[in-house]
Amino acid sequence: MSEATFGEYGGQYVPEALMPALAELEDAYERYVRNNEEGFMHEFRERMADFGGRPTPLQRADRLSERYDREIYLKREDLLHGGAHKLNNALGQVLLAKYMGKERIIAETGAGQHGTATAMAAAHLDMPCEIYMGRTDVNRQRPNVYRMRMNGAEVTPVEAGRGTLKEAINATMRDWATTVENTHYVIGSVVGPHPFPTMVRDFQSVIGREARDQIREKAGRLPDSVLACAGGGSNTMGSFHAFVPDSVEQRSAKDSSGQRPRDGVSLYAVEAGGSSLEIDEEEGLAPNSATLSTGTDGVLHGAMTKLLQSTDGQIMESHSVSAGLDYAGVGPELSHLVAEGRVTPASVGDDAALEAFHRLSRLEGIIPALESAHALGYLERVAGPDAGEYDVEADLGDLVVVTVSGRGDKDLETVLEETEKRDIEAAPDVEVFGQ
Amino acid sequence: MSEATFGEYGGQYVPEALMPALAELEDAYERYVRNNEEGFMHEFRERMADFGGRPTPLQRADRLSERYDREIYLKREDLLHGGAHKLNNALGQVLLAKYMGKERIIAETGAGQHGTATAMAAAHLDMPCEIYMGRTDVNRQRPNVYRMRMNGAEVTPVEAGRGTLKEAINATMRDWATTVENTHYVIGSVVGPHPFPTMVRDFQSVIGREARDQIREKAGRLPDSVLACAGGGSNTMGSFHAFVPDSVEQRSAKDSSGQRPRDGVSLYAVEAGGSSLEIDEEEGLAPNSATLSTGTDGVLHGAMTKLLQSTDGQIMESHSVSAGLDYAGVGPELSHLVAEGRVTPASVGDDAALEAFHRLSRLEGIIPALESAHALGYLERVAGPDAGEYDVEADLGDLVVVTVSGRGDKDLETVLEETEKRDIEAAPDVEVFGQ
Amino acid sequence: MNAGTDSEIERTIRENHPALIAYITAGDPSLEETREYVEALDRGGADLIELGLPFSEPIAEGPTIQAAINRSLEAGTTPGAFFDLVAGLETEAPLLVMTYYNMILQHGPDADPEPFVSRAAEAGLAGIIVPDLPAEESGPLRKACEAHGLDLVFIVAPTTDDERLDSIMERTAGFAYVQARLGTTGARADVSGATHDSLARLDEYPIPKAVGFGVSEGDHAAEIVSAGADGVIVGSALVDLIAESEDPVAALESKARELKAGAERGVPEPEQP
Amino acid sequence: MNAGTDSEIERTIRENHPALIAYITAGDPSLEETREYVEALDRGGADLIELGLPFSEPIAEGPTIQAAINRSLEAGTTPGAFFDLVAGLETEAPLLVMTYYNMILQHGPDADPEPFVSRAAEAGLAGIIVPDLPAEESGPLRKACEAHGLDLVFIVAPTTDDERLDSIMERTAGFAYVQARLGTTGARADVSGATHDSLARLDEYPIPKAVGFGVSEGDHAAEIVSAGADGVIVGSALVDLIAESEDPVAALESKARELKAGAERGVPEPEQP
Ligand SMILES: Cc1ncc(COP(=O)(O)O)c(C=O)c1O
Ligand SMILES: Cc1ncc(COP(=O)(O)O)c(C=O)c1O
Repeated sequence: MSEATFGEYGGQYVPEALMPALAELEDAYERYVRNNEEGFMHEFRERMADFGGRPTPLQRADRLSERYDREIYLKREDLLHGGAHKLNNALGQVLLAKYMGKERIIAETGAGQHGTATAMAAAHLDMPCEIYMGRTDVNRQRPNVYRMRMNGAEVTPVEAGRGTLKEAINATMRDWATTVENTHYVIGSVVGPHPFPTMVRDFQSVIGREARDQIREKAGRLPDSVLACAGGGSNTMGSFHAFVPDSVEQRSAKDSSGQRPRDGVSLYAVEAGGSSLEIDEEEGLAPNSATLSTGTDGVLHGAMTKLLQSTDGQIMESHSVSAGLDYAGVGPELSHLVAEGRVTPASVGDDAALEAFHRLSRLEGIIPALESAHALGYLERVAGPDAGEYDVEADLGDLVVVTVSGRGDKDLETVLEETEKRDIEAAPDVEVFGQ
Repeated sequence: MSEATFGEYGGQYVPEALMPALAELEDAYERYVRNNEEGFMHEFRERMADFGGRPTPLQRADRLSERYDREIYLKREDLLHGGAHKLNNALGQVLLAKYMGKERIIAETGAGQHGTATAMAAAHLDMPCEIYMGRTDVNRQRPNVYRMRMNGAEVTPVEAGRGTLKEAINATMRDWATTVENTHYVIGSVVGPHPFPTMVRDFQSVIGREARDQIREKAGRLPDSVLACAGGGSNTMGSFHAFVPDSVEQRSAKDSSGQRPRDGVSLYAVEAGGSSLEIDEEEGLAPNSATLSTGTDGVLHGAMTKLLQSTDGQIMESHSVSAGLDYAGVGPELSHLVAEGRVTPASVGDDAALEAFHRLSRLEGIIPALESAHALGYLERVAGPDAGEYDVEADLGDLVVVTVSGRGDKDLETVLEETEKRDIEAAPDVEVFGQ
Repeated sequence: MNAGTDSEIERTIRENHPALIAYITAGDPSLEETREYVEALDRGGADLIELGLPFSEPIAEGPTIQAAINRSLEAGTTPGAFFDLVAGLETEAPLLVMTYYNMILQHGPDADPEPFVSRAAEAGLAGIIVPDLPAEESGPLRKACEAHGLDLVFIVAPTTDDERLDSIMERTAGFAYVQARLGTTGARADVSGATHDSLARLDEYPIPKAVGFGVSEGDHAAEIVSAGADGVIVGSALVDLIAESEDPVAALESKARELKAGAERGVPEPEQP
Repeated sequence: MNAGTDSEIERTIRENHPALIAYITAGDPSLEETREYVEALDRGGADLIELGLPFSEPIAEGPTIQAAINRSLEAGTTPGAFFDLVAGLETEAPLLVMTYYNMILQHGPDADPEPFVSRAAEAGLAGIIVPDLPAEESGPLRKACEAHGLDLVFIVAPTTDDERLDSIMERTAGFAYVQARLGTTGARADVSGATHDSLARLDEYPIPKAVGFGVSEGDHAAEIVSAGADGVIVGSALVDLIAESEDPVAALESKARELKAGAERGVPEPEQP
């Protein structure tokens, strides 16, 4: 069986009623995903190719390479069906639910990316689907709500609390606790109780597997570093998993042909720094979601991991200009890899992410998701022309892969609004033309 | 040199000032595109793969296949970078302009799809870019305006006339007539003066080339028919070009192994039937853009082709619920192929397109562009459960390829609005959840 | 049955069989009022009282208790103040704390449950219920509870299979919390069929069983007890009274009486020897 | 120079050298008013008058003439009414029609230009200018024009290379329309350098050259004629007067006078023999 924990992180902190479902899921995961019973993985890969559009390209970013004076390659998950890496996981889980004989799919969503991916996968595989979404998110992410509805999913607004992702997860867990016998809960990131973090990572790991092959093909060697944004961490773990063994230690044990990277492949998980890394204990507010950098150990949504929490243990309201990173927890495996030193946590604030959004749009003709813009913002902080001004030191090396986890069409309104409030370098004049 | 005409259609009906630019373009097209000088085609294909996401999948549509009791495959141009087939052409032309030493790109856009594709390509290739867009379109297609701006393009609203695509083309031609020496005009479809129709077709023909290989790989034979929506016709010609030689006549001359389709590959160009195929001469209004089905020969925007025009020769205002099909002309090669009988023109009205939009979203988890929904609507009219009710006869055969030319994210608002006005089968309840 | 247990909770259930276990959320709407409500429940005949220590992500609760938790958090309830309240309470009924695992981990440094348990023992609590802590993950907390003489109560769900049942029943202390139905807490209008099945499955285990999730009326209590339960657990129905009644103190006391009477009605007539 | 041409237009230019060619859009704001404006231009000394037959897609026009065309189309101008107007005009200056090729194709069935030319000849028009018809595509129309004795005037652009120049100059009839600068029609404040270059290139061809695109003042006319042109073509400046002047008839007449006088000022003093 797969390990339920990653060092001290992970586990299964859920109500007893769900434990048998987790056991059943673990069993199905072992059989279908790990041992490819009934050709599950074959079908999954074929559907990800034909329906999802895999493989996604690894593209050399000419102008970023120039700007940062090193080779920058972009892993283009923005080209996946639905517009983000989320489908890798959603399709995997919905297909698995089908193999398990489940009759209904539920999922939570924050910004709506995981919800739309799940709704698409459920429509594709003809499964009834219900998506829980906080009231605030329903109101501010209308287009995604409509997309889900058009794919035939029910969208259920969650009125509790501040009506965002955290509350949506709680509501989905409650639904699951009631309907667990015929329903599968498609968790949207590498979070939640075992086996979710492992399984979601496996479904997402195609990102890094492809990127690893592609960079060797294109650049003739492994990269010096890989950068990916981290919310719950599915994009991060998906991007990193294939590279985790390429560490300094493990690689220096191998032969030292020119094929290997300088010092192993460094892995940078870039979180949302929001407006500040300080926490407002009084208000229960963390104006960021830099869990790996600033969080403390605790249990949330079924797993022991790093959290943004008060000293009493109440979970903080997190914040980021990018809704998809706006979560107070993070995947337990990522917490572990950071604790071990294999993954370096980093964070980039709202302003730098907005700048990076505009920069990539303008220089490369790719409008990235605001989430992905965080990883690009880190590149600028470390290697940009004004890098000296920031207190960020990182040795990214000469060959860098950045995962563009999604496209930014969904973010246009937010970006316009937020850009107008600030003085953002690289932003175009987005005056609304007179009527 | 390439032929300037297709039978009686095509030609170069432009102001004298532009003729030398057309000659220069023709020369560049011959050298770079047809003869791959300086490795142009190699670079083009590589960029289309890495930046654009080619090849796009050919996906078996399981539930449509069931519904229509035949094998339905979807060519997934909706997965291309930018969300539509438009990039195939835009990137080709911007790259060609670069090889030609041009310093500036201009383009027209209606709904904004070609404009965004061109802006993306220009950003990617570091070329200054200006997009002309009718005032009405600017006002109703804000998100696309913002996308272009974010990619660094200027967007110039055209105040003339009704402020739609026709006027935008006129304005771009005027700019070009002034700046022709250093500027390339990236025409957005297989229209305009020679060599545009031929060149744009060649850039788009990758759609059909891939689809032809993919269907042989997946189904073991050529399809019985290929369906594609037609506005200007770049998606149509791109989808059909590789199949044009697979006609009954030409194929029956070959050996009759089981590999060939029943009777050659039938090609259906599906235009927008709008609200009616009747024309209002008085108002100068055609409430459709079914040019191939109802148009007459004439000269528009540089070419002799089929047009929607009054008996005096004034061009009609066309109409379709789908902005990308809303054009009173059509590519001259398509006019020719229809005249020759190789391509069958068909049309599908607004309602049927909206239905098909919802049907694909719900059954397959793919939200198509409203343009593409027209091709899918034709499938329903011919082969759907209520096919008997419509006066549409077509022998599509057992193996059908439909090109999904783009994704429908851009159409959500229109679809919501238009769906609410009508009684559309397959539409979900899209009530706006209370605040 | 073995009456010689050193568990105060188990002893209490046996001595007051069939037992009424009452839940309310501490700090809803204030800790001061909680004190009065606890005393009212005690007077009304509750044999054990569970106090919810509010956590921001109450994934096992239905809307009623979610709302109570929100009210409590908004009132500023902290673990420190909670323990102070508990330490000052003098009820006949032993008290348990019901909270989520993260609250327990954060009471001291290093995500260690021991400081919480130590403080709970000091405040006089007799047991702990943690809805998001299944048997598998309970090692550290159980160890601390054993060290401090507190009962860690586990929940048995309708989905719990026989294999897991053994391990839960082996570990649970004080009583087994039998979840009456799938889903979250919340008052229901009937008794679930699953309750009967669960109680039948548990018959062989010597530890007392108390049924919760959805119990709201005396008649439910009667039915549950007659199906073999040693106690009934009532939460949402009491929380509703706190939120809606004009005189919650009186309402709680009389509701406790009704429930306790119901439970007693359910006791089967002793068979003739 | 060869004065023995059978082209009325060419003869008119030679006889009135340097010639003023005036353009207005027919039907702007109504055909009735167009009649008065044509007569005014004729009185003012225009040697040739071009009438624009409006087409919905005037890709070669700048904003001024675009607007005029829109006004005309909104007033309901049709080719039939246009020809009726022309047939009734009695001006000293020969008349030309300027329109787009599709208008010519649609006058009869089967996209054939002949019916249009035949009707134009019947109405007394002397020539046709088609801004979107380059020499290469002009075969059918030229044939019809020759058959009906109309001049088909071609445009020479600043971008026209020497190779194409020959073929244009070979085909153009009446005069060569020399496009003064790149771009669309529209009044400008100066004379483009391109004009001088173009005229120099055309020197060797015997047919008269008239310069248009941007000419708006007498001084421009003078400069152009002194650079070797046989005539100047003025359009947008006149259309502006129609749109803006309080008395367009008087304004047009006096503007024509100014332009004609300007052109004449440009004629080089005859060299001393
Ligand atoms: C484009 C994109 N990137 C990243 C994320 C963050 O999620 P995760 O960290 O699980 O990849 C999201 C979440 O919605 C997303 O939409
Ligand atoms: C998705 C899509 N399909 C089709 C079209 C129609 O254009 P064409 O006929 O040139 O393919 C458009 C034009 O914008 C489009 O966006």
